[in-house]
Amino acid sequence: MSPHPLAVLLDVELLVAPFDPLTSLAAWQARLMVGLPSIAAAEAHFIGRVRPVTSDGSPLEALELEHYPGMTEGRIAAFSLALAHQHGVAAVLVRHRVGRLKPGEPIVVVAVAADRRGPALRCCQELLETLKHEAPFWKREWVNGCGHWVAGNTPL
Amino acid sequence: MSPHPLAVLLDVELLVAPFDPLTSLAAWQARLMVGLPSIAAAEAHFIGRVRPVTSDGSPLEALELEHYPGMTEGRIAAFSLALAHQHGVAAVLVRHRVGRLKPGEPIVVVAVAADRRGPALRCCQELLETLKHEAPFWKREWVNGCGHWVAGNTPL
Amino acid sequence: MTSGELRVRLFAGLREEAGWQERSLVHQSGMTAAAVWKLLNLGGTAPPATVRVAINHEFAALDTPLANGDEVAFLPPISGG
Amino acid sequence: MTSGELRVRLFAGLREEAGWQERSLVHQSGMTAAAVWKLLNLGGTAPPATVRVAINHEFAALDTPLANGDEVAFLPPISGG
Repeated sequence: MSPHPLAVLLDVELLVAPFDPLTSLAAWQARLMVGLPSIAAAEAHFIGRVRPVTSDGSPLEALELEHYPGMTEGRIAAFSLALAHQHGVAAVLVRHRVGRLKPGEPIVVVAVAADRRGPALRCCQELLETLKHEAPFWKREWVNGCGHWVAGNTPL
Repeated sequence: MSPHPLAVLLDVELLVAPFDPLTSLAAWQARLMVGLPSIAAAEAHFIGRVRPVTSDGSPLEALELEHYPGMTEGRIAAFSLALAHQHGVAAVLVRHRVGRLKPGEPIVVVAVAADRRGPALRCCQELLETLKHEAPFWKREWVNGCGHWVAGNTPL
Repeated sequence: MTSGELRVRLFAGLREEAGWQERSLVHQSGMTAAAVWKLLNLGGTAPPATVRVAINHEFAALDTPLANGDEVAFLPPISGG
Repeated sequence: MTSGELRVRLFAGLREEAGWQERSLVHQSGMTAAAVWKLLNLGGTAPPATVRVAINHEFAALDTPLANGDEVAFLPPISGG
């Protein structure tokens, strides 16, 4: 595989219902077997889940994730493709929940397949940061029936 | 969960037969559900597979991985624990093949669970580099029935 | 979308403060997102510095001239992932 | 392991060059891994700079004094993961 493949397998989806990250990853790996010209020797994944407490430490009832239909998917696809080209990786997977999530539920899965570990790891990490800062999502924490919009991102 | 948990769930094993990384990850996640005091909101994974070509570009028949029984597991456990404490992560999984591997077969899985994405990603990356340079493994590439010991590590 | 019209969208906290999520406006030549904000009385004379503007699903500057049929959105600080 | 004895192990390319993978030696006071290398005629007067030494499964220096029952191993450059 060339370090700068011309084609990137890009797979971005927002999900309205609970999902199992490893099932998403298994389906993605199966698609890579068919879609990539050669085996990707390196794969980096990240899974994010809802914390059981709010940003100020109260027990969380639920986390609500609002998005901008159309723009959110569009932005994610655009910067995923740009980062994939920049790092010379072969494939990118993004699954992100929207709607109402319970503590412990998966929010996000990012996966990157590449020929080498460096590009796979760096692209995964950078994609995750970009997702946090450039994809239009808004979080509302629910505690005892009251919702509060979260002002910024969780710290690194 | 405290950013510096006192206990780290450490899980290191060398495998003599082909394995499925996602099955290892699923079993690990199930153990975390039981073993961790609180949900780990961030998980970073890395999967490495055998490249179909040798370091000089010939089609690879098989990759042989020799290790030092006892020392290899011991070194991996020691630096995994040290890195886990250093980064304040909750759990580390390492699965590494030994023996004769075919192109495309998984060689290594590293997974790290933590409360935040930064420690999970950084610990996973550093563990992988340490594994490459401090765990006694020796690779022999087989091409047309001839084996050649690989002198160093694959580039990042 | 009808020519001569702008669609305006609000999200999250901004939507709840304003009490609506989507409106249509007659487009007037030279109109900008900043002008739309004032016209719709969304608060003060301009959006707070933390509010970002999107035009047709792309981030844009407050003073970008709008075109007929544009969708302009005001986005409170992103808190994703 | 018998007291008064050292066990010596070779791996990968070193093992194949030497033609053996494990040997026992009588331990003599003050013996080091460097002395073992010479005594067993493993090549030259000392191991190449790229060869690492392990004593009882821990990396160690060439001139570390060995003790009765120690396992000393010569490790060619690691190429893991």
